[in-house]
Amino acid sequence: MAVVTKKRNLRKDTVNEIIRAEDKWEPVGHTPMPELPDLRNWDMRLLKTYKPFYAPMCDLCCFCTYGKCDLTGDKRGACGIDISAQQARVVLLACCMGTAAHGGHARHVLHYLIEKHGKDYKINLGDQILVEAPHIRTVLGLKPETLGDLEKAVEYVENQLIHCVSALHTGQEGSALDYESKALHISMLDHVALEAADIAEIVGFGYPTSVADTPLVGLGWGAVDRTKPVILLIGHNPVTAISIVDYLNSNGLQDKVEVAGICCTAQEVVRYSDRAKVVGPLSRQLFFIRCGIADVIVTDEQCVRCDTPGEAAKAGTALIATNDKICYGLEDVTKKEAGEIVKEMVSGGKQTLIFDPEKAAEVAVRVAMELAPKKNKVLTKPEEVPDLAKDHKLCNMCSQVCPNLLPVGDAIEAAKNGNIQPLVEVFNKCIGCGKCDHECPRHVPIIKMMQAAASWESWNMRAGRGPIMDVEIRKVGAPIVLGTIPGIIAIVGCSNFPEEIDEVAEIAEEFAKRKYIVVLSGCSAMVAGMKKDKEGKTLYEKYPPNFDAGGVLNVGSCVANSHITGAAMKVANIFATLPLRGNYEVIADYILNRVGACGLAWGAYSQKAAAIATGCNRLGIPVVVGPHSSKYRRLYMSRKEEDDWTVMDGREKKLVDTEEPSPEHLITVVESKERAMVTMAKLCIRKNDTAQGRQLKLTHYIALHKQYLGTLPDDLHLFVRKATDIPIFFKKEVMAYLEKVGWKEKPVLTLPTLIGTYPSEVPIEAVVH
Amino acid sequence: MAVVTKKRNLRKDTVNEIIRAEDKWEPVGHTPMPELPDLRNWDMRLLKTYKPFYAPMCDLCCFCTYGKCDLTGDKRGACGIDISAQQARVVLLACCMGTAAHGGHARHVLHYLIEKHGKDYKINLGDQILVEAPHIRTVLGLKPETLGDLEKAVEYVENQLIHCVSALHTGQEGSALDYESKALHISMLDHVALEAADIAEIVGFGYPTSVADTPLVGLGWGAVDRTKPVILLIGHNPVTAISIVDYLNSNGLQDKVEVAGICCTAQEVVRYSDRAKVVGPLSRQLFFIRCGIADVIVTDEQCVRCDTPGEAAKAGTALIATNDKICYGLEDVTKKEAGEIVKEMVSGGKQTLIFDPEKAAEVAVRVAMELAPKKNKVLTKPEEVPDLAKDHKLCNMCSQVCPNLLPVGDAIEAAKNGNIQPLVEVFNKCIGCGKCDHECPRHVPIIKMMQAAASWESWNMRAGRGPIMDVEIRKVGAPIVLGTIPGIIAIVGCSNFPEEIDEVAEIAEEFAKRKYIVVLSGCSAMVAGMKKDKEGKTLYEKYPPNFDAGGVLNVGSCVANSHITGAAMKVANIFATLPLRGNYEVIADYILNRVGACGLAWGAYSQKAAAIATGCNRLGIPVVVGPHSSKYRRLYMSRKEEDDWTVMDGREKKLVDTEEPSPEHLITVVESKERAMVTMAKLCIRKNDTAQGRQLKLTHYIALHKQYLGTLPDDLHLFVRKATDIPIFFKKEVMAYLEKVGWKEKPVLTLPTLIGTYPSEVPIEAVVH
Amino acid sequence: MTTTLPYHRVNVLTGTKSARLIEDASEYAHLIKRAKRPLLVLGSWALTTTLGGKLLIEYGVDIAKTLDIPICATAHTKKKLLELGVEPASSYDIIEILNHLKDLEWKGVKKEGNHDLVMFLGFRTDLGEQGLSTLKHLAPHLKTMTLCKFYYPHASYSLPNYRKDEQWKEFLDNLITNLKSKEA
Amino acid sequence: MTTTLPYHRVNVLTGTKSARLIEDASEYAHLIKRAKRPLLVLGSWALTTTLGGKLLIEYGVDIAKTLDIPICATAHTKKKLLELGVEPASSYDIIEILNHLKDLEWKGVKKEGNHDLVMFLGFRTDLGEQGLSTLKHLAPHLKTMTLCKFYYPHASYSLPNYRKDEQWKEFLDNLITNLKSKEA
Repeated sequence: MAVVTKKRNLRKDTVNEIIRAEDKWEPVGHTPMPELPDLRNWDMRLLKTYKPFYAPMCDLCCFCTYGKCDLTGDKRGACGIDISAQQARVVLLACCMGTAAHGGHARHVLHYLIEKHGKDYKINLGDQILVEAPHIRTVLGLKPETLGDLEKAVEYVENQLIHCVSALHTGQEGSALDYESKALHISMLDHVALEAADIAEIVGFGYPTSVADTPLVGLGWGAVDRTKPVILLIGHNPVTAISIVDYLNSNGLQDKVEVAGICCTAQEVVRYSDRAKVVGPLSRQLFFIRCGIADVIVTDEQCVRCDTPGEAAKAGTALIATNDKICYGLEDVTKKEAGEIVKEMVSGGKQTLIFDPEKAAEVAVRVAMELAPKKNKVLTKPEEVPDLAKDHKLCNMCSQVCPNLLPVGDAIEAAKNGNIQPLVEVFNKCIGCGKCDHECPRHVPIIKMMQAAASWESWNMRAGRGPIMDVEIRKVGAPIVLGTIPGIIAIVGCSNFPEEIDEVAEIAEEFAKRKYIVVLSGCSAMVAGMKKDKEGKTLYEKYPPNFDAGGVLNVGSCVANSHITGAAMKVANIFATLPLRGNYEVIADYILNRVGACGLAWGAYSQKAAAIATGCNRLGIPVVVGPHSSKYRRLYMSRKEEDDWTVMDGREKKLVDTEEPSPEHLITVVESKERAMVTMAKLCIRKNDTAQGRQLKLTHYIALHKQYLGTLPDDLHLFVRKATDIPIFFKKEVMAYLEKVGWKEKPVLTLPTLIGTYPSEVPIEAVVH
Repeated sequence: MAVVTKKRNLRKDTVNEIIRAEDKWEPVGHTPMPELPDLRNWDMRLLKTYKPFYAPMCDLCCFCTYGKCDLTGDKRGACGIDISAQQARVVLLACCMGTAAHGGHARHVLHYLIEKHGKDYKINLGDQILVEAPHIRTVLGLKPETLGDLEKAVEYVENQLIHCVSALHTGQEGSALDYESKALHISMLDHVALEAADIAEIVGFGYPTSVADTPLVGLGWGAVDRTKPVILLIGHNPVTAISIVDYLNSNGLQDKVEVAGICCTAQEVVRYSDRAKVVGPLSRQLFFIRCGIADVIVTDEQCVRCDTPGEAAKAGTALIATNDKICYGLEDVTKKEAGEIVKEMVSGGKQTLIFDPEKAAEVAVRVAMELAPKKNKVLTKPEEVPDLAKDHKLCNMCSQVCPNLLPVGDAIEAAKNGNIQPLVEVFNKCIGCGKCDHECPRHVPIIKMMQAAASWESWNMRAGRGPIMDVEIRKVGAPIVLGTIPGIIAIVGCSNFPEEIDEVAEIAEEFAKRKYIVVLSGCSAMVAGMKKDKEGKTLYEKYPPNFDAGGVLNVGSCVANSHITGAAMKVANIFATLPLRGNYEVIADYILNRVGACGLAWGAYSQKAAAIATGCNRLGIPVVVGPHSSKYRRLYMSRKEEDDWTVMDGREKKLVDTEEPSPEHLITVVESKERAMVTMAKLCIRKNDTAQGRQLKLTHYIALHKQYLGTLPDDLHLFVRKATDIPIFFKKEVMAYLEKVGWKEKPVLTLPTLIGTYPSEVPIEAVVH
Repeated sequence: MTTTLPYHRVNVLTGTKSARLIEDASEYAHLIKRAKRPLLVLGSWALTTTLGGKLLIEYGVDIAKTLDIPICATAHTKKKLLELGVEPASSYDIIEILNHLKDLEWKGVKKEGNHDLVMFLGFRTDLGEQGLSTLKHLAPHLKTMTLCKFYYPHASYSLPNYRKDEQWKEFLDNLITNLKSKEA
Repeated sequence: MTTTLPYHRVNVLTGTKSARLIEDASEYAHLIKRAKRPLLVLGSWALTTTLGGKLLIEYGVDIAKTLDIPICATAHTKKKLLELGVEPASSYDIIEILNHLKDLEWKGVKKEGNHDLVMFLGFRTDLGEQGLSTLKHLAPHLKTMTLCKFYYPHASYSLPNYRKDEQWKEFLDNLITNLKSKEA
C-alpha cells in the first residue's frame, strides 16, 4: 500500500489546504474533491439498477485514421472498441463539452469580476441564504467565502476535465460502464461550474437574491419596442450585456435604447435590469434576426448561430462579437478607439471583435443609435404572404429537411392559396433552424413568411431569482421528504420541442395545479410564459413565485440550474441535517431515496443539457426528456418487474427487498406530453414516502394515468406497500385491481439507503441523522 | 480601454507571479502564458499563406439533437455551421483529445513523482543541458527549476483546455479559421505538456540524460525470451513499468523474469533498464497478445486495444489495469493485500484494477512467475498453415474490411495451397487491427497464421536519449541556419503505415546517407530498427547517435517529441541568442524562416499525432504525413505559383517579394515513400539559406527528384535565387532548364521574417540578434 | 449492397446495414405469419394520422386482430384503443418496451417468451429510427418491421417512402387481406 | 435515392450525395468528350497494378492519347510515364493538384482555365475517397470521374465494384474505343 498511503497523504494535504480543512463548519466527509476512482463504486451501484440504454446515431466510428470502422453486429473497431462503449464514449464527449462550456463561462465571468472587485470580494447571497453553495460544499468540501474561492472550484473542474477528455482518446477506456462513470463524474462537476458561475454573477453584478417575487419582465418578439434603437444580445455570458445596461444608465439613455436578449443572456440581463426584454428561446433566434428589428447584434458565447455574421449582414444589422469562443474570423479591434470603431461599423458596415466589455458596450449603443433612424423595420403582413409564396411548387424538399418533421410544404401550399393557419401551426412547432428556407429550390422566403404567422403579442416572465432560500427549504423539507408535497418538478433546457411550443406551459400548469413545486430555468422558463389564460394571465401571474406547493418559479439562466439540484441537497442538509462537506455519496443516496424530485428537459438539444442531466442522475434525480433526446444515444433505465429493488434499512442495518421500482428510471425519453406527465408523477415516488405522502403521490399518478391513458396504471400494485398507501379517492377500484393482480403487502422499511449494498468507505451510520 | 488595462494588469500580476518575472534570466517577451486571443494574429498570418485544406470524412454533423444535418453543397447545419467550419471543429476536437492525453499523462506522472520526491525536487538534465525546457521557457516564460514548476505548466494547459473544449460546443465558433487558431493554440500547449512529462520522467526516474550513445536494446517479438515468465507492458505511462523493474531488481529477479513492452511504455522502460525488450509498435499489439507469449499483461494508458481483457483471457494471459483512463469495468482491488490478489488472479483467473504502482508491480511479477510454468508457448509453424486455412473459401470479406486495403483473401488462398509468401507480404503491411480474422465467416485464424509468416529474428533500437545537448546545438546551429547541414528530418508517430513496415528505415537511411540529421521517436523509432543490412546491422548500429550531420538518434517515447521541436527552439536561442522567454512569435518566425527542419509521420493514426503535428506547424515546422492521414480531414497548404511570398527584411525593414515558396506547405499528405523523400528534401529549404547551403539543399532535392521522378523538379526555378545557388554537380542541366523557363534573379534578402507583415505587438527589431 | 435514403433527411443512415425494402404486402404477410411471437407496437402518431378517413391506429387494430397479435400501446395510445374496444397486452412507453425487447431472456408481453418479430406503427420517424437502431445493434435475436409510409434504414424490413397516402393505404389493406387468408 | 456500398468498407459513405454509378463505357466516353477541359490524374497504384498483362498506367496513357487529355502525374508516376514516352502536363502530388482544382479561378495545368472534368486512375481507395470528398464539397464547379475497379461514393461518376478484373479491362478497352470514335 506504500504509494497509496503516500498518495492519500499528499492528496489529503493539497485538498485540505484548498478546502481549509481546519475550518470546522462541518466534518470533512470521505470524498472531498474526488478524482475519477473515488466515486466509481457509487456509479457502478447506480448503473447496476439503472443500466445504460444505447441508441446509436451512427453504425460507425471515424475518430482515428484507421476508420471508418463498422461496429454493427459483434464487430469491433480497429482499436477493439464495440458499439456500446463507443456510444458511452460519445456521451462522455458531450458531457465534457457541456461542462467545458459552463466552466469556461465561469472562468471568464470570474476573471472579469475579480478584476473589478478583487479575489477577496465576499460572497453574500442575502440573509435568507446561508447555505450559499451546496455543490461546492458537497463536492469539494469547501465553504466558498470569496470570488477567489469560486475560482478554486473552477480550477478543480479544469483539472478533472483533462483526464476525462484524455479518456476519449483512441485506445483508452474499453468499458461502456467506465465511460459512463467518467461521464457521471464530469457532469457532477458541471453543476459545480454552474454554481460557481451563477453565484459569481449574483454577487458580482448585484442580481436580486434572497427574494422570491422578482419582477415580471417583457417577453416575446412583440415585446420589443422597435421604434427605438434595438440592441440584441445573443448567448449566455452577461459580461458585455451588463456593461451595455450600465452605459445606458450612466448616459441617461435607458429609455431611449431597447435592450433585448435571446437565450440565456436574456435571462441574465433581466435579472440586472427589468427594462430589458426577453425576445424568446433559441428556436426564435433566426426568425428574429431575419425580422430586422435589431440594429446591433452583440454575441457572447454558446448556442449562438454560426451563420450570425451572414444573417446580420443580410438583415442590415451591425454585429459585435465579444468572446474568445466566438470570433467569426473578425478583426480584433479591442485596442482601437471606440469612435473609430463606430465609424468603421456605421459607414463601412464592418463587423468587429471587441474583447473589452465596456468598449463593446459603448460601441454597441452608439452604433445602434446611429443606424436605427435609417433602418426600415416593417414586418411581413398576412396579406403579403400569398405573393411571397407565388413561386412555390409542392416539391416538399422543405418538409424532408425539417429536423422536426413538420409538413412545411403543405403549409406553404395553403398559404399560397390564402390560408395561413397551417403555417401558424408550423411556426408554433418550428425549432428555428431555417433549413426549409435554405433548401427551397424556388427560394420561397419561408422564415420571412412566418412573420405573418407569428403572434406579436407580448407575454411576461418572472426574472430569475437564483438560489432557493433556506427558510423555504426549512418549510418544505418535511412535506417533501414525507411526500405530502407530491414532488419538485424542474422544467429546464432548450427549445428543441417535439410539438407546440406551449406544451411546456401546459405541463407546468398541470403540476402547479396539483400543488407540486414547479421550478423552471433557461429557455423553458421563457416558453412557460408564452401562454395566457382567458383572463390574459401567464403562469407567472397566476401562481405564486415561492418554492412551495403550487409555486411556479424561475431560477434563471442555465447556470442557475445548479440551484435546482442545490435545493435538493439543501433539503438533505437543512431539513435532514446531513453534513454536505465532502459527503457526496450520502447526499446523493438521500436524494435518490427520499427527495421526490423529477426533471423535465422537453426540448434538450445541447451538450450542456447532456451534462446537466447526467449530473442530476449521479445525484439521484431522475430526468424525463423529449423524443429528440433519443439522439443523445444513452439513457439510464431499469426494468421494474425484473430488477432487484433491495435496499439497506439504515436503522435496522439489514437488506430489504422492497419490490418497489422507485424511482423507476434515472433518465428516459417519452414520446408525448401526456406520457411525460404520467411518467413524471410516477418518478416523484420515493421509498421514504409516508403512507400519507404515498397516498397523495398515487392520487396524482392514478388521476393523470386515467386522464391520459384511460385506466389505472398497470404497475400500480408495485407502488402500494400497505393498504394505507391507497388513495381514499380511488380506494374502491384500486382495491379491486390489487385483488385481481394478487397484490401482497410489502416489507416495511424505516430508512431506505443504498449505502451498505456496494463497496464504499461510507459507514451505514452516516445516513442516519 | 478601462477593463483591458485592468485585465492586462491583473493577468500580468498573476502571470508574473507564476513565472517569477523578477528572475532576470531573460527579459519577458510579449506573450507569456498566452490565451486564445494573444497569438491569433500569428495564426491568421500563417493561415494566409498556408490555407486550410479540408477533406471531410462525413457529409454530416451529428453532434446535437437537431441532427443529423447534411452539410453538402452550400447547406448549413441547424446551428448554421458549414462543412469547412465543421471539419475545423473536428480537428480542434482531435487536438484537444491529443493534448488532454499528454497533459493527463504528465499530471499523473508528476503527481506520482512529487509524492516520491516532493514538489521542490530539482530539475537537472546533466551538465550538457542547460536550456532544460525550451517550450516551457518560450510559451509560459518560466524557467522550470523543480517538479513543482512543471506542475504549473500542466495547470496552465488545463486552464486553456477548458476554453478550447468549450469552443467545440454547438453554437460556438462559426469560423473555420478561428477553429484552426484554437487548434494551433491547444497544440502549442500539447508540446508544453509533452515536455513537462518527459522532463519529469528523466529527473524523477533517473533516465540517462546529457549522453548520446545510450544502450542498444533488444527489439522485436523474436527478442522476447519466452522460456522465462513474461510481463507485457502496453501503453505510454511508465509509472507501473518502472515499479516492476524496481521490484525485480530489489528481489534479485532481474534475470528470471522477462519484461517486454509495446508502444511507448516500451520506449520508456528501456530508458530505465536496458534488460527490457521492445516487442514493437502498436500495429503488432494484437498479433503479439494472440501469440500467448505473455504471462501477464499490464496496461496503463493510451493506444491500448479496447478488447484487451477478452484477448488476454483467450490467450490465457493474466491482466492488470493500472490507470484511471482504462478501467475495463474491472473491480478496483487497490486496497486488497497483494497475496490475496495474486491468489484470485492465478486460481480464479480474475482480471484486476490496481492504482497503486508498487502493488501492481509485485502482483504482476508474482502472477507471471506462478503462471509461466503452466503456460504452453508454442507458435504456429509454417507447415501448419495450410491446415489452419482449410475452411477458407475466397469470399474476400477479409480484404473488404482491411483498413489498409490489403489482399488478405488472396494471401490466405495461397497459404492454403502451401505458398506463404503472399501472407508474409500482407504481414509486412499489416496495421494489426484483426478485422480480417474477426470478419471471416469460416473463422480462419488469420492472425494466428501470421505467426508463421512473421520474422522471428531479433533487431535492436537505441534507447531514447531525451533532450538534444546544448553543445550539439552549438555545433550544428550555424550549419543548420546557413544550410550547410541540409536539414533536420524528424521521423515520428504511429504505425498505421500505407505499405511495408520497413519503408521508415529506408527513408531514414536515405537522409542519413545524405548527411541530414535524422531524429526518431515512438513507434517510428522502433520500426527504424527493424531492418538489417547485409552485414546484419540496423540503422542504429550503422549511424552515429549524435545530433549532427548523418546522425540517427532516438529521443524516446511520444512525449519526447517535445525535444525535437525543442531542439529547433534551442537553435534560435543558443545559436542565434534570441530570448525564448514569452517570445513565441519571434521563435516560431525564426524557425519558419531559418531552421531547415521537416517532420514525417508516415503512419500517424491518433489524435495525439494530430496535436503534435499541429503544434509543430504553429512553431513553423512543416510536416509530411502518409495517405491514411488524409482522414485527419485538414492540411495546411500553399500554392507556390499563386501565393504571395513577400516577407519583411528585418535589417532593411522593407517588404521583399521573395517569389520563393519556402517552406511550401505546413502539413501535407503524400502518396508514396518516393514522393515523401522528394517533398521532405524540398521542405527543408529556407529563405535564410546561404548560397552554399542552398546549393547543398538543391543538390539533394534534385538528386532525389531525378532518382524517383526521373527529371529535374519542375519548380526548381522557384528555389534558385542567384546563379550562385545552383549546385555545381548539376550546373549544366540546371542552367539549361532555367534558361528554358526564363528564370530571373530574385531580390536579395538579409534577414527574412514575417514580423512586420501582420498586426503584432512584436517590433521588427526583436528578430535581429 | 445498396440502400435507400429516408424521407426525413435527419434520419439518413450512416453505416452499412440497412433495412430490406419490401413493397409486396404478401411478402410482409408471409414474414408475419412465419413469426412465432410477433408484437405490434403502436405510437402516438397513430392517433393524429388519418388515412382514407380512418385513424391510423384503426389499421393497427385491424392488423392485430387478423392473427391475434398482441399490442404494446406506447405514449397515450392505450386510451384510444380502449375506446375502440381493444385491450392492449401492455402499455410501456416506447423506450421501455425496447429496453425489454433487447433482453433475449425477457418473457414478452404475454409471458410466453420474447418476441421474434416486432412491428412498429405510428412513430415520429426520428424517434422510430433511434429505437430501431437500438434493436438492430443490441437485439440480434429479433427482427423489426415498420408499417409507416417511410423507409426506415435501421429496421430489418421496411416499406418504401410512399409519395402518395393511397399507395400506403393500398399496402395496408392488402396486408390485412393477406393476413386474413389461410395460406402462409 | 439509393447508394452503393464501396468495396473497401473503410470508405463507406456517410451522407446523402453519392456518385452516379455508370457501367456503360459509351456513357463515360460521352461525358469525357462533352468536357471542355478534362484532366487525367494518375496515382501510384497505376504503377503496381497489372491488368491483362499491362500496367494500369498504360491504360491511362492510352485513354489520354485518344483526346490528347493532359495528365497530372502524382506520387512518382512521372518517371514511368517518361519511360513510356509521355510527358505529363504536370507532376503535382495528389493533394497539391486537388488544392489547385478547388479554386475556380485556377488556370489549369495548361494555363487555359480550370478543368471541368477530372478523371482519376490508380489511387488507394481511401486516399482517393478523401480527395474526391474535397472536390465534392469544395469544388462545385467541376465533375469528378473514377476509372478504377471500385465504386467511389464521393465521385460524380464512378464505375461499380467489379468482381472480376476482366470486367474492368473490358470497360477500359471499350472506353478507349469509344473515345477514339468520331461521334460524340
